Amino acid sequence: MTLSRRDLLKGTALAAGGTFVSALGFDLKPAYAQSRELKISGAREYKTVCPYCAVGCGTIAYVHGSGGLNTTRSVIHVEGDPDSPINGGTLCPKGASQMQLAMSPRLEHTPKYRAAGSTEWEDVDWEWAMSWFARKYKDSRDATFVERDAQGRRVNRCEGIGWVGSATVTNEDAYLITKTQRALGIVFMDHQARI
Amino acid sequence: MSAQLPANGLRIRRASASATPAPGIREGPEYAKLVDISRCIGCKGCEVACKEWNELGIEPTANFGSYQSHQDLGPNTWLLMRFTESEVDGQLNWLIKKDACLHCEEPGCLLACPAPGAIVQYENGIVDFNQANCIGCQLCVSGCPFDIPRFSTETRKVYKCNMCIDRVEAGLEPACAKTCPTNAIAWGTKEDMVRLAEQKVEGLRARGLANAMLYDPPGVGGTHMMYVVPHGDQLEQYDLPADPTAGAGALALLGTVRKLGASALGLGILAAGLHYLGFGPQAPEEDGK
Amino acid sequence: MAASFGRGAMTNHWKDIKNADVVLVMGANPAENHPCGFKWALEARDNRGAQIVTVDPRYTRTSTVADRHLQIRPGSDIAVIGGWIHKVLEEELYHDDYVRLHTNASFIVSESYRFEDGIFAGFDEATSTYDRTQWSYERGADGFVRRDPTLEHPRCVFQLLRAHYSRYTPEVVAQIAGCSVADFEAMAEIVCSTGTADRAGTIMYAVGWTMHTVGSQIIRAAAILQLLLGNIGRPGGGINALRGHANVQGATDHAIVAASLPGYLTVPQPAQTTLAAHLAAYTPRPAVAGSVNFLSNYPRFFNSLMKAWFGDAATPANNFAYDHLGKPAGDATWLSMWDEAHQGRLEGLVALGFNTLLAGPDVPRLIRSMTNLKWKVVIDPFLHEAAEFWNAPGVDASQVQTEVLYLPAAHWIERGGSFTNSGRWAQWKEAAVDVPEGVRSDTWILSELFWRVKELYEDEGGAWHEPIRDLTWNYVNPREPSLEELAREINGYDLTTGRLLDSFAQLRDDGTTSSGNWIYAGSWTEQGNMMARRGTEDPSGLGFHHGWAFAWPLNRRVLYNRAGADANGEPWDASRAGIRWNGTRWVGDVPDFGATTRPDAAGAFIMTEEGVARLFTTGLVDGPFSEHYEPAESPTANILHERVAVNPTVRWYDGVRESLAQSTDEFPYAATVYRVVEREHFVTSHVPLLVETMPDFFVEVPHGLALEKGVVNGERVRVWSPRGEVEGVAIVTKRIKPLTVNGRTLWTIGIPVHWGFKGITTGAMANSLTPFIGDANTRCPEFKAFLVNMEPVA
Amino acid sequence: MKHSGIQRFTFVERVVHWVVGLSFLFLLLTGLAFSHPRLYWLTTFAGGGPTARWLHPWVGVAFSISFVAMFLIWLRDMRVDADDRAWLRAIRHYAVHDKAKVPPAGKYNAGQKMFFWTMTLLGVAYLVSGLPIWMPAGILGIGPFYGGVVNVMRLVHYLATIGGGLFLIVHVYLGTVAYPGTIGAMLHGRVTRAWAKMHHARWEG
Repeated sequence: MTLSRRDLLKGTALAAGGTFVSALGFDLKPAYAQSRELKISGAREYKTVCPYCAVGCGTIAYVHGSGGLNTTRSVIHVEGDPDSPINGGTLCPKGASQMQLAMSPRLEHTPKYRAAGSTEWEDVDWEWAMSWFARKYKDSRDATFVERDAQGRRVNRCEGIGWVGSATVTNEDAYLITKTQRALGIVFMDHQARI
Repeated sequence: MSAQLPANGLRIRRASASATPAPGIREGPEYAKLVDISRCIGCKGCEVACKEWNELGIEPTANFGSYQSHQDLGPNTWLLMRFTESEVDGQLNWLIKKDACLHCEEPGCLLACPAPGAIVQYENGIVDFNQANCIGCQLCVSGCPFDIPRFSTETRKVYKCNMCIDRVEAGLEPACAKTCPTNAIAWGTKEDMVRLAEQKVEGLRARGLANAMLYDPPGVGGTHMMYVVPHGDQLEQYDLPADPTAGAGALALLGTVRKLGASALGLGILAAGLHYLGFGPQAPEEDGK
Repeated sequence: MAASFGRGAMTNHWKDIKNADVVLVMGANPAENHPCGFKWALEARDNRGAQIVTVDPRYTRTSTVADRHLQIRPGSDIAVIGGWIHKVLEEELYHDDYVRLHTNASFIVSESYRFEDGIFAGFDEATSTYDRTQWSYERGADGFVRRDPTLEHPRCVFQLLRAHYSRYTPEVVAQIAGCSVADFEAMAEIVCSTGTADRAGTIMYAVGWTMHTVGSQIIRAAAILQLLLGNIGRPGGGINALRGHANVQGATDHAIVAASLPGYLTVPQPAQTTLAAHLAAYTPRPAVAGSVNFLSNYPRFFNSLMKAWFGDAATPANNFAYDHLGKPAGDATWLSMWDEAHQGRLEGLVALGFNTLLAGPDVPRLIRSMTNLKWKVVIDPFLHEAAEFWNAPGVDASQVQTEVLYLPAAHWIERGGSFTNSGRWAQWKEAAVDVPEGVRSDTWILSELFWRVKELYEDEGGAWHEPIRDLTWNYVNPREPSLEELAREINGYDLTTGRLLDSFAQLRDDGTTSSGNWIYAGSWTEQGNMMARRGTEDPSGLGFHHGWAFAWPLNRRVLYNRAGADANGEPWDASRAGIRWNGTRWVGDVPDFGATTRPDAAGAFIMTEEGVARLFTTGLVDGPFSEHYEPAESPTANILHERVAVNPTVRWYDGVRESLAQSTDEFPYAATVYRVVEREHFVTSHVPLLVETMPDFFVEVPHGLALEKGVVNGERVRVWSPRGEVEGVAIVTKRIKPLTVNGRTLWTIGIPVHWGFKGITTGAMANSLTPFIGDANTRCPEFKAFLVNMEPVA
Repeated sequence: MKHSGIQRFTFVERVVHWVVGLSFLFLLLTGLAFSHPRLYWLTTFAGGGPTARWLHPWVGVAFSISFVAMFLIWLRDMRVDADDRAWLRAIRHYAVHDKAKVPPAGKYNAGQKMFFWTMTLLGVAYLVSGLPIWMPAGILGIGPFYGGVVNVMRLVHYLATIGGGLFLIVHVYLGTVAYPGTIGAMLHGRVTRAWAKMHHARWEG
């Protein structure tokens, strides 16, 4: 069949009318449009502690990625752990911006070396870096080690190397620092308790 | 569809530029945020939490002789801690106010908005901007008695605090309320918050702050972010209008006349038609015919 | 605090502050630096009607929510606290029962003790040290200290205390501190109001106290005050040291410090040539009958540490490998270390998680010292100023011969392990994400360094390296021990059964037990990781939360809690019972006392040989009582004793005297440095949101001074000291008032420390201004009181 | 092809008039769209809400410029004289086509002149009230206008719009169906002599 011009007009008018009606006023029908997803709804939760001051606020890191072999997890949000009797879920501005610290693009990923008199860094690999480190450490230790002091007392100390830090590492690493450095005879040691 | 609705499942009480009423079939509690200024230390935890949760971009700042971060709210700064030093009778006070949308019961922004569905108010009292519908006219800014919404010249849309509607919908409190280290921001039903506020005001008065008050201005039908103000006699210093109103003055008049204006034009056309019918055209007699 | 109570840590904990009636914030700005902990002070205010008061050179963000603020001059803290002690004694506001029962008020001091013209007995001009035996107690024939329970003996501690502080009248204090007598007294009314059984007051302090040449003595003064008011050992009481970094407490507990070994054991001294000599020096004998004298267990703790470190190589026969430990020649803390570098004696420095440049003091001097190093290794997640000191403004890199290695380390979010907060709660955390490609954990770097050095010694031999050979290393992956393995090693084992210990009570001195840190014994038992507990119950409502994490020692939440109860074991205030004697045992918090020891069987302070807390102590090098000395750089004379203006026992490093302001004409303004809440030292300069909220270096200038000098709010000012200068935006404020110090007007200028030449925004280094001098006891630098000049930048 | 009749409007006049007229129409319709939700559908013809909001002030600029041009071109002809006052007194006769009682008009009758002057005033009102609404953040160091200024200006703008709209209806009605032959003057510029004689007897075109 063929449509008469008149039919066509009618159809157009109907269609236009529909548009017209819905455009006329604001139609509240789709008030139950699909929900805006809570951005952390699918994230994994890890209970951690704020890295800044010593209040020790409990925090929850919301992590994107299942941790499967092919994924790299990333923190998408951090907020206070409401269970913590210390902070009850609250966080100060530093705590509230932890996500940016955790995922900072300003974090470094390569060891760097700056030679004497140089004006710039050069990237080095870990193998080179650690063997350089150990070499310097041993040479200075050997050069400055005092087994007996002027009065002949056994003191077994390394006078030429200082170790500082850190009040930002875990207890376990702090312990490992003390354990290894004391064993190596280091006596100049300090962290941010004083500073 | 001309009006793209905010994508969430909350019941809408009213929408900007809406000619039809809300369906009104679901009922839920009305929520409110209570900011107890007497407990606020101005740490900006809320300011940062707001930006972090809502993923708002950085609006670069420069210290302008204040602890305050930005000089003003911005399209990416929905919450700003404002710092003012006041000295009354030798008594120094460092007034710190969390400046953000108060979520008026009678939202001036919504009343001023010409774009259908660009501003909605949910049944829980939260006033939300839906940028998909926003036409960028900024009339909401002028309609707001608290000068809150901010226009982005980049997106040509207006933005403000949405009370973390995504969190609220999921049963969580807004990010600022969650994070506040000193519990200066409380969150709950409006009823509970008013009750809590009354207790707090009483406590402050007992502590010698005779002018302590609850700021829940009736001129805008009350707000869904209320303040407990320890120095109620210094509202001006806090930049809190003493008696804000929504849609008053020119806006109210406009609201009335705009119902007549279009009709007047219709009547004009009608009158022209009637005139034609009554008097017909007046054509010159053609020469030489 | 160790000198007063026996342990140097926050006596109570964060949530406990809600139990206070008066919260004195002094030498701290917790609203700014510990906001989430400060909430508990506000809880006390709003739920108990507690008063919060601040005493500070500035009206701070803490002051905004306080009931009263008293502005004092930087460095006048002891005068102010001394004034309160004076008031408490003169007006008999002290908690009489408490003072008699729980302090050494009744102890009689030997005749040699004296205090004249600012100097205590036993001072040796040549070495600037005291012979502290001159301050000892008078002992009876039984060897125990003589006591006068009536507190009337002229040489009993109580009377000496009264005499000592009799000079601290309100008028004198006001002159020193620069405040008005009325303001001082109004504050004193509040602070001294808790000397009753039904009231408890707490003090929150931080580096605002420690960072002075008299830092330890400020805390001592506070301890004296709190003991007089009976506020130690009680919920809602105490002296709470608010630590600055996430794990300052833990790093101190685990002794990344010069003078101690894990658990506050002491680093052996050269004179202690044998283990026996060492143990004898630190194993106290009871001063009175019935003193628990818990540190008599020192040998058990020390020997168990040596077993943890050297295992089978530590035996009774070889003095538990005592020779394996280095004995330092003298002070080896921060300032002394940099002094060594300054003198060219230090060859290398390793800085792990520590911005050693911005930390100060006297950054220009630090840079000179750093360039003297042969090498420096910086281990940190971010490449910061200390790694690039050769790139600092004004430094010609080509002239710096120091080789520098930077190693990118994993940071907290990528690692498990535990942090110990200020309240001594060790909380285990989970690793949220993996250590990224190219980055190594601190654990890996530490063990790799150790292994490589060890291998070099195996290959080449060299200086004495038996300890390296003997160090225990029983880890599944020797190149990267797990944090869990380390945590268990810290807790300690019964070496006979191989079982984890439950408590340090199980430690032995015969080599049958090991513990890497005795105060953490009980943190990881056979029942599992106690630090990872997340129980939320709080049956008492006082906020102990014994099921949450692990608090050292032995999960005790309030230290010295025996002192929170009277002679019969009844709590001073039944509504805030820390522990209570039920006739057979103590109930409530984990008792800081024998669980079944009768209340009258021993003194409450088990960590002191006196069994009581010390109003008078020989524990500090600079005096048994706190005395007001001026800061090294002071705007005024010491009106108490003009001849001895500054703490006579401070160590003057080379060239420091010359680096101080010589006159107040040249440097007329008092200055102090501090942090702001939006920043945490230096790492936050890499966090965009925090830089946005506090973008630029600034200088707080008092309103009146700004008018005088033509400084405009928001415009730039230059501030300089003899050491260096800074330039930044002026915040002109009415929050700092002029002071009247000894009749002269004094202005105070405030300077935040967070900026450097790296980061999203850069700014002046505040510590370019600060003096290179420290506390006589701790060598904590005097960041908090120095002199500057200032002018607007044209 | 040569048109018959007499030239009433030059090419330039016609172009300017239509720029003014069409921009005004656009402004009226989009303005109405923003004035009431039931008229929001009108934005559809302007490319939707955001586009309409964006275009409206720019079209307003075009309107203002062309209006100024029109104003300058016609200013001389629009002087009101004694004859015009007489004409105005007889306006009710004009309204009912009682031509005999209406004094003869020149090139423009007094009604047209009134329309011109009213539109001039409204044009100023549109511009003055429109600018703050357009750029509430301020312009050339003046402002910001947020709040009361914008709201009052919005009211002014709206009332001016309704006024202008009503005049437009009269103008279009008279120019088209009421007086056949008029529209030609604005299309090709010419009118018939008869038309001129009838409507503008004193016009010496």
